[in-house]
Amino acid sequence: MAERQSPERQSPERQLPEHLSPLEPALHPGSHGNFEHGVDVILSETKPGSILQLAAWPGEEKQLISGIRTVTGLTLPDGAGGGSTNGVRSVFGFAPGKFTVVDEAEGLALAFADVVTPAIGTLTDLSHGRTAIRIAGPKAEWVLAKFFAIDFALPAFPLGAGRSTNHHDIFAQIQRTGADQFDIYVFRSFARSFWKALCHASEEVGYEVQ
Amino acid sequence: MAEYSAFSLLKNAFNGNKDWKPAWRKPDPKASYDVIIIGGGGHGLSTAYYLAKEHGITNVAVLEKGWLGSGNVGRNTTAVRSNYLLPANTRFYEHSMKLWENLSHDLNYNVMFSQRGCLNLAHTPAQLDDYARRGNAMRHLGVDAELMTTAEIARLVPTLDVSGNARFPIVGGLMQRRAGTARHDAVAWGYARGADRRGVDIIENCEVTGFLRDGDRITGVSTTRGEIRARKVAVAVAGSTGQVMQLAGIETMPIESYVLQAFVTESLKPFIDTVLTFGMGHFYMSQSDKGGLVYGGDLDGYNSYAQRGSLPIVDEVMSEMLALFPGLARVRMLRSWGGVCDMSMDGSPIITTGPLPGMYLNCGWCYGGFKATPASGWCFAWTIAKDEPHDLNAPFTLDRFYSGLLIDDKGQGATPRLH
Amino acid sequence: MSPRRTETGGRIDRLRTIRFTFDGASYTGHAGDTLASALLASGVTLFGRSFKYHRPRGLLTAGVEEPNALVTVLRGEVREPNIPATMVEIYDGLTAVSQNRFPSLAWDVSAVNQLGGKLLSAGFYYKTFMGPAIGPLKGTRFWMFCEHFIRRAAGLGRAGLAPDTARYGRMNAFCDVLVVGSGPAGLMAAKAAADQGARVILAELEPHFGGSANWSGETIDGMPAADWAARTAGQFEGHDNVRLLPRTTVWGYYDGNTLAALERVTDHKEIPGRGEPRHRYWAIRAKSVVLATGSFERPLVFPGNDRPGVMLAHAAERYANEYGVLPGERIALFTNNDSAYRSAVALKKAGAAIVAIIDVRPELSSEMRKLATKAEAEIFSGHAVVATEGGKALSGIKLQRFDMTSGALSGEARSVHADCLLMSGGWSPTIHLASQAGARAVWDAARQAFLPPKPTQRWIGAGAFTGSFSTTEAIAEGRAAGLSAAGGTNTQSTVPVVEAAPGDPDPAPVFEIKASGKSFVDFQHDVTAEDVRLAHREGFVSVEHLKRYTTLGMATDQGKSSNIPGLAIMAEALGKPIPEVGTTRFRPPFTAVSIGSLAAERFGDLKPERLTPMHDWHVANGATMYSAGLWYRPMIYGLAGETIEQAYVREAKATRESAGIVDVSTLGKIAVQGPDAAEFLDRVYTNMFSTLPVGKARYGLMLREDGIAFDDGTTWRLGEQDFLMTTTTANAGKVMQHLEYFLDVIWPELKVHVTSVTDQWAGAAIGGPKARAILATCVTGTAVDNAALPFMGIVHGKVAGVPVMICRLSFSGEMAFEVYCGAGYGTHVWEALIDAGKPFGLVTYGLEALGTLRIEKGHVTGAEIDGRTTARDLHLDWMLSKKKPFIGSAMMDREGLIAPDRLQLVGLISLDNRPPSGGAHVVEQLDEANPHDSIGHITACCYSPALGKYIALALVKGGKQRHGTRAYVSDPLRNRFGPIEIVSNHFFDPDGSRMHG
Amino acid sequence: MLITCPYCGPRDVIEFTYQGDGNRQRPQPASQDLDAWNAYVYERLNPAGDHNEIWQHSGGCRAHLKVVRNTLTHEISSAAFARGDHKSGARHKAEGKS
Repeated sequence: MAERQSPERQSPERQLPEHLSPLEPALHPGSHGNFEHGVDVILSETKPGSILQLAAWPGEEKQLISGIRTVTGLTLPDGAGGGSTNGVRSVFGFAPGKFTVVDEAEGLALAFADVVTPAIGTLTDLSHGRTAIRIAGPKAEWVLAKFFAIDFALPAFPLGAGRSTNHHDIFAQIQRTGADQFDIYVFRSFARSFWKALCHASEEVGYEVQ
Repeated sequence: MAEYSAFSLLKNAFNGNKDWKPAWRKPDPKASYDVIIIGGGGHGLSTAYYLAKEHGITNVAVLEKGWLGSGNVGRNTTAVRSNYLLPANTRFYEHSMKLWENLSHDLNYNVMFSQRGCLNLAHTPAQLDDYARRGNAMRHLGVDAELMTTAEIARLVPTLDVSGNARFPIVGGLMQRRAGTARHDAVAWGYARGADRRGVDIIENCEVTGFLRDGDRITGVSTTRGEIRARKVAVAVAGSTGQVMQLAGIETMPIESYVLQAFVTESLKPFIDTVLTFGMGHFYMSQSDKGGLVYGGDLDGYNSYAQRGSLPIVDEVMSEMLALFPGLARVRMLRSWGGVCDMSMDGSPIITTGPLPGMYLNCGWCYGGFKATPASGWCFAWTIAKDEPHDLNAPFTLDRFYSGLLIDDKGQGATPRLH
Repeated sequence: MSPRRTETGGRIDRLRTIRFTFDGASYTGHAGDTLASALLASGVTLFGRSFKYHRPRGLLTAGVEEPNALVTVLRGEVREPNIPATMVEIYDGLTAVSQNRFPSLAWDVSAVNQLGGKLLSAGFYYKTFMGPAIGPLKGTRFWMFCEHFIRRAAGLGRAGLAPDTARYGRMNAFCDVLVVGSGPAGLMAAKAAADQGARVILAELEPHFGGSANWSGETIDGMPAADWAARTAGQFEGHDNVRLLPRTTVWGYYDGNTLAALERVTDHKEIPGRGEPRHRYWAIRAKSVVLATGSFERPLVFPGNDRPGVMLAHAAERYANEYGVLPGERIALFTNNDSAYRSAVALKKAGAAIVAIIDVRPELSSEMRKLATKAEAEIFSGHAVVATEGGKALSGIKLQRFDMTSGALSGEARSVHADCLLMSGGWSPTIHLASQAGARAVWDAARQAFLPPKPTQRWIGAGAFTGSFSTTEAIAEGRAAGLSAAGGTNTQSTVPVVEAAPGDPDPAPVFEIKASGKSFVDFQHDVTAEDVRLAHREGFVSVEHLKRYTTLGMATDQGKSSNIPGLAIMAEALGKPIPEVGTTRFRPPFTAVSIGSLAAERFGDLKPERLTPMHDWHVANGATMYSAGLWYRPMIYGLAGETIEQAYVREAKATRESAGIVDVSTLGKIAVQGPDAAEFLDRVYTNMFSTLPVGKARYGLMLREDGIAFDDGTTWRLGEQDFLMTTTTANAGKVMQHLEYFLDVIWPELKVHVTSVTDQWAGAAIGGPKARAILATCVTGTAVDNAALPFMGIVHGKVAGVPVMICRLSFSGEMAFEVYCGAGYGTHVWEALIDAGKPFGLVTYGLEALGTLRIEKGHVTGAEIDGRTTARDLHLDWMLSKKKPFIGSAMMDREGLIAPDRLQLVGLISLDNRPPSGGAHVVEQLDEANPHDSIGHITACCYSPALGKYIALALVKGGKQRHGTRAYVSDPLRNRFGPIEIVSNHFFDPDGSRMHG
Repeated sequence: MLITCPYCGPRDVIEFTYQGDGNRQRPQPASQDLDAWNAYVYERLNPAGDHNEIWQHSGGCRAHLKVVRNTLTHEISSAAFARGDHKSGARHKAEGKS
């Protein structure tokens, strides 16, 4: 699991209060479930400062991808659902011409303001609207497979790649950020319910909340 | 043919049951009839029965492409009710209910109609108000309906989770006591036997392959068993409506066919006495006399003629079932099946003359056709016999979709999968 | 030593003794035993009672197809009914009870039903119980009276009332090759596919891999077949690309090669692990499937074939070879095929005396004669069993000479003393999954069986499933199927060599011996050969009619053993070949599936809870939460001792007098962005949005294509190409899909992106005469006066350091503002607003007060926009632009949508000062005893603090013409009747002076 | 049932919303031809066999797809983006049989 770095706060909103996590009352650090036999997954909330959706008009995808590289330094591999991460920033495609860009720091929207021009596409700030949950460990695929009908095996879901999927009413974007690590972006209003379900599903393998 | 009774049963038992005769004949089709009814399901058979009984028209053939009752009359979850919101539907289904109440005697066949009640559970005060609107609408048309409190519901269905802890707690319900269940196959067999006893020819394994025409006018049908002429040709083929109408050159209809799945558990000792529906989903359930819990949920949400369902609906239905009855987790689903529903554009049926001269059309039953069986046949027979609809089916026209005189009980518009 | 336990043999662990109870009596068995094998070893012969006649029944089989020995397994108060004893693995403390008997299994009073056997023939209930046609018992009464007793007598086990505390899990799996069944064919298929590097799942419904290899007594590659199977399965352990699923029944074959399987994870454990699910439901998406599901042995139909002690031949072989249990000491066999001879040899070897082999065939091969000699059994070829003797256990059988061609019996009946009779009526391939996948089975006259159809999905068959009953064939077919399923063409691996007893796979076409006495076809449902013939006499001749009329094949075993004999008897009666009678299509599930497993993780957690950013604040501050769709919203913030009405009246009153604040975060919010955004909004809304200036909001109405009202809300223009649309809470998802559909499918040329931003924003609506003053004290960075923030204006500022967006709009009719901020700051801003409001008497209000304020104003919500009403019905026709077409404009003026007698929105005032209720109807003439002629119904009602009256909104026929007239509320359901006045829906401040300020 | 989304690959039907008959032709927005509107809103081919239909991958990329699916067998013979200009995002070709 990537060490939480303290990024340079380039945001002009430093004086702002901290975002209140929707998970707070349901987040209980420590080991739970069947952990006597070892902890097989680690659950955490990553609390990125910025979560953006960038969407290109048809034909402008390449422009947008190059803009993303300029701002974040991340290169998007070819193809649908491609993505990459450097531990601080992450980006992945989740729909035709559409990308999710995540930064530990706040204020990424400002950085994109001049890059995503109306001619290229649109930018939508979802920093408050999505909650980022990380699941890591040897049983991460096993636990996620309980919820989502997608293939989590590495060849089918390569490192850096993103997927849009759902678990009944809960829509999720998932990025593989490690060989056995996934970041899940869910709608904030559903986050606590999903978190509880994720903990419940992890009991079988033993889990730790960080 | 022998009357069925306890006495005939006893007499035959002493004869080793050697003297029972076929419940209906297996005649070959004649060259012509007064009326041909396409479709040997519940509605086709009841139409034949009431043509003979109410209108004295007995020179009638019912044509069934497979085995009699192989469509939805043999695939439904057997609920009978008249708890509709809109007057056109309520009146029609209440007429059906009254026919049901005397059907076993009428047919001399025990269709096992059992008025064990139908309870719609409400989970929020707003939903209870919504049900009150429907219940009051029924009461203003002389149909029985009552609201039940949670405590009353707990006494009636002690197996139900009425604790306030449920995700969707039960706050009350709408009850129609006269609603209930019937033995679905018996309805088809009883109508078949009743029609047969009045001279109607029931012809199985006879598929219609085309229509005979004189100009615009329909004058008969060609079938896998030859051409058959008739003054009047009535179509009552539910899920196959589009296919049969295309044989008559009518390419499109305000109908889409969808699969509805149904399920039954292994036999259990009595668990629930009433028919029950869940208000926060599509789940409904009753228990058969044999002991199986019979239940279902939402349509499979896409056009299909496959009589085969999909897995997500299975999961959804079972999840809703356990939300109401957490004690059933260890009970097992024994069998599932699918029926093809003729979903209309406003969720209400079509019983009409036309659309071509010499033709009569009965369709659009959505997933509610079983309970309509008596009234559907009764009204359709009237329409065929008199060449005009009865007051009860006058609103169920084909052109209401154009005029905007819709009968949209669910308020979902022209999205059939949502009705 | 148990009376029937052999000295050696079987896979049970004789060193481990397990203690359990059955019907309250204590028993022991060994690890590896099933409940059936352990009880059989203890000398138990009586396992259950049949459905209709309550006849005593023993074990018929050793596997999933068991129709007789159904038990209920108890875990404390939690009951699991109708489980075949053959599928229950014993564990210490297992508690099982028999079913469908009273007072006990041995003495069941309902066995008296047998006396009425002829009366209770197939379909008898259709012919009686109608009752009198006149008098007090007419109609449905008499039937319902009888039915009450019928229902109590019917049913098998009892369902539990105690909630199941176990958990259930679901797993989505993907693989290249799913192998169903792990007999020699399945094992070879899995091995061949795995060797190609394919991702393989191997599912086996028994606890051990190997299938028939576990009991066949054959030799594979020079070792006992069971050892070969264990070694082969063992080789898969540790292979990353192979997942082994024992105790896993693949029960459904759905579209797109999606298969459903049930893994029984902890049923065999005394105490499950922490968090471990009892059952795991696997949804497997397989690129290809190898069906190696084997076959079922069929019983023969003859009088007394249901007596405890009569069993399928291979089942006895399994009990002996797999569990070390002899089902009898003096065993006779009755067969129409060669496979029973192998069983005879196996049982002889295990220590039983084989007293007779009765074979319907007149001529036997020399190989079979040799096997019989080996079993030291006397052969009665050209004979048949015509009766069985004994009470609750078999004591002997009677045979007679039998002519296979005519079915005639001749000669003296001869008695043979035996305590166990094994029957073999041939084998039926287990084609259920292939049939579920969508095709019709094919009759094979030689095998006398339905063989799998041509695949309609991507599966390959192997082994007995295909009618290849020998292990040598199974191994070859399995290997080829695995290779092909994995897309391989050749493999280095060698083909194992099998040493097995010889045998002709084709049985004689004999299914029934006609002699006097009840001959059972469907054991559980008590359907006899005579019942089938009765169905024939009454014209129920198609296979579906046969099934439905007699209930043949409808029991918990779903006809696994009875289908073919039943068909054969009908075919004979009809004088037609079997395939012309037809076969029923198999439906899921293959075996019954626990409902808990299908609900899986949603058991106890049906739907997620959707929470606003301020949810915890509401709960902490005394709100009563209301479940609205998936959301939870405050209904009231009640004070101690307040009723709901007192609370909402207080909240609404305070709002009108000073100010109130309500959480509106649940409103749907959609970002509509792009150069064509304004044009797009002009098309989806009935009114104009392209004329809306930046920094202003407008109320909009949407119709469906058919002209019916769909949704309403305000849309804010935040930039030239940037709009924030709000929708009702209930319709947020539907509106989003509606917009996406038009952009993607109808108008792809429009450059517009729509994104759900509902969760991005926390929203608080603050309204009332003092609302502006409150904002003035806490908002920085912008003025909020009339000039800076006119009605429908939007400004940006800060509250408590947090950027906010404020729009001056009103649902309450007061001077009101919606304050939006990032959801993560929602509680922070909410608390700051409340602090700022304290000196002004600001109250928090919930949905009830929100509803009260909107009813007073006559605003519509989902109760009025109910999918049947038009803009005109709701007096929103002023919003229908005539300058442009919009969705629904072409169809909204159809005859039926403009009829004068349509339900229209009105206001009602209660004239008896009592509350009406939502859902009450409105009538012109009050008739409490016999309510009739409803002219409409109430959609919402409240006590109006502003008017000091109970008021309501209603949809009433021709409503607008009725303003000022008197009518009655008629609510028979709640026994509430009384006078009302029909008025305009705009009760309060109709010219909007308060909100315009 | 699996539908091969051109962007997301083969996905379970649970992720999709059926948006009905894809043969329907919406009249021009300003059209006053009520018969054409009625046909668009209410009339369906409802074939027993191959059916052109629209599905939204609502539980995935949210794109709308034109799907040809057999209503008798549920076999899907093609699935493509409803809008023609998404080609650049396409990764998965419908595999013919799903």
